[in-house]
Amino acid sequence: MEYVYAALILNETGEEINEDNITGVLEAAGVDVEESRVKALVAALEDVDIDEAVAEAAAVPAGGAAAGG
Amino acid sequence: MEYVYAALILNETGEEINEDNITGVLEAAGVDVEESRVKALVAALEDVDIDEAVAEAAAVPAGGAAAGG
Amino acid sequence: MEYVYAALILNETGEEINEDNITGVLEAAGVDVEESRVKALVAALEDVDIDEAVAEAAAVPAGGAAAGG
Amino acid sequence: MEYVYAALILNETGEEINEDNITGVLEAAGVDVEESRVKALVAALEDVDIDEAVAEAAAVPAGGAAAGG
Amino acid sequence: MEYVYAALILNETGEEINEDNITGVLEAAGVDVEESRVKALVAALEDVDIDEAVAEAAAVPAGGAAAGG
Amino acid sequence: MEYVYAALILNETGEEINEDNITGVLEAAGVDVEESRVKALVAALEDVDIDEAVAEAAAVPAGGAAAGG
Amino acid sequence: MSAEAERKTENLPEWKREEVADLVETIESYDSIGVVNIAGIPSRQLQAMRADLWPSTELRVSRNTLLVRALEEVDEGVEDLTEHIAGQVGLIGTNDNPFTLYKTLEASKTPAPINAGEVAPNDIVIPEGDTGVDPGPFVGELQQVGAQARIMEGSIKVTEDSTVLSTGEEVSDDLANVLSELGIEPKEVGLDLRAVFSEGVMFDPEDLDIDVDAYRDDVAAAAAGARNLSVNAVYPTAQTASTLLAKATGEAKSVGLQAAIESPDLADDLVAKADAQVRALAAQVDDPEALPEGLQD
Repeated sequence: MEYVYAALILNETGEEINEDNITGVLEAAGVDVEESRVKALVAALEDVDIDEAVAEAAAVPAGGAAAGG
Repeated sequence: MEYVYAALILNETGEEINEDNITGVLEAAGVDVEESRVKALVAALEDVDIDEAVAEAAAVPAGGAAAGG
Repeated sequence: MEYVYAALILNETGEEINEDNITGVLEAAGVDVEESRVKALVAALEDVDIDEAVAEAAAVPAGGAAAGG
Repeated sequence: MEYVYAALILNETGEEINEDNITGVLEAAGVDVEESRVKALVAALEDVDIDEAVAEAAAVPAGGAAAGG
Repeated sequence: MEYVYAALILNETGEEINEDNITGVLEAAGVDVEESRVKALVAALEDVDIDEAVAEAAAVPAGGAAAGG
Repeated sequence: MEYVYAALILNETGEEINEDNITGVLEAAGVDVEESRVKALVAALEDVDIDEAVAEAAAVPAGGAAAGG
Repeated sequence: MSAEAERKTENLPEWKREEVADLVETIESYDSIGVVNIAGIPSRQLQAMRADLWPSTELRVSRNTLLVRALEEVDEGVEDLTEHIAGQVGLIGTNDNPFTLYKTLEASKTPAPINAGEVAPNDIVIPEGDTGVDPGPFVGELQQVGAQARIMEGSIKVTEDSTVLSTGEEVSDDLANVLSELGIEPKEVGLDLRAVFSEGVMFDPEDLDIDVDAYRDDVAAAAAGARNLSVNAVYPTAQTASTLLAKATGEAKSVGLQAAIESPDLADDLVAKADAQVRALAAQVDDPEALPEGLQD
């Protein structure tokens, strides 16, 4: 999940979610970064409305959502 | 929330959640880091089982819950 | 509700929930403290397991509603 | 949670929710106050409509869902 | 309903729920007590676990349904 | 809760909800009455329309929360 | 360049040598090189696709032997792509992320009709629904090819999704006619990526086919987890401050109700609670004589 967290930090700070930035954040956290995972994440997030996904998460408690589903 | 995400990355990688590490991760993401927020985070997380706290659904105000219904 | 909050602060810090302490907290917050309410509060809380009551509140709110969805 | 309780007391009494006031309330309760946590709380509450947040909570029954479970 | 409240008071104080006690409480409240109702109530409550019945009800919130919807 | 029950008995019988009457009912039930709680209760109920509060609560079916869950 | 590859190139005629050299230059100028299947794409459509991809992505078509030579000449791992050089293929070069390349190519695919004699690239399904065709012999043709069809309310309807041909089977004349009549275009025509070699790593299409929904779920889960941590560890953020306030309020209310604290803020709830309790208890009393009229069943 650390790759996703890294993307979310960039999203909050308004920095571009690209390979360099994600790799930079993860390396600063001591992660042995896998380039292909970063590439896949960046490509996948291109089609994800991150703010919307985050807002939805906020509306439903993480644990509770499971019960509702 | 970026401070929390930074702590979560460190938690996943097994790095210590201390001021230096959090600051490092955030700076790599281009955040203009506020020392007091980092300190507060480290203090808040001191006695917390992070994995448990992440998994446990937090209370959401009634308004939010409505969205879940 | 400020009287109850004062009791909850004392409960968290492990200080005794007695009239002096509650009055002290409330006065620090600029409350014009009514002695009888403080007395009533202390009396009411005497036989209550505060931590349990707090935990029950946490168990509730949004989770329940989400489950309804 | 004591920091949040302190903010709520101040909100009820109409006092300003600033660092000094929160620290004062907490110290009166014997809390070993961490400045950074006070700062973080005040910052987080800056754009929050406290009365609204409280009102939402009031709409959710204390202990309500327990019955549902 | 005052007859049932009287029983609840006795239940909380640990006093026996018998005709004399219920009549006493009601008379103190200015009720013109009907002996047959007291008798019937005492008999009816003999096999009821009052604490359980009360605990279940306590969980039902005032205005709680809104949250569930 | 016995203090509240006492007030409700008085409400049903149409007697005034004042300190003397509540104390009288409770003492008849063998309660070791605390004056401060009686005072606080009377004060708290001053602005409450009890019948309305009851009616609102009644609007929520017992087990209303269960329906949501 | 390997000695073997060099020897082979030396024996080529001049124009082929130039073509290989040009291909090598292309291969070396991109971070990612892929092999795409271009079978069945009309040349005009291929030109349009090439134009659409440019300039982020370059498509090169040449003789397969020359493509193989060029890949072998560059070496460095990219020669492993030669196993995918068969049939009608092209080389594709891009500095885009290979996952993005795959996505772009998939998105550019367009549906096309399938002809009799062609092999089904995927299961062919005639979907449930009104065909819009008036009652007539067509219902028999549908049934003939294996679709569940009948006449209902004045037109021919397919009553359930019907798989009329499985992947790899040959399309019959009858089926081609039926599909054409219905306007079903079961083929996806476009550049079909067979493999990509990107910065030292070989990717199959399966590796590149990312599940965007799963990533979206991960984002939501990560955000929810962070919220949970923020609230549960009482580290207030702008996003969670109101939740913490609500939680604290709920806690105070819970304590207040359980302890029956005589607070004006709780008076309503305490009265309601007492009323609920008395009703709950009354509900356990089955002797109507014991209850006031309002509560007797």
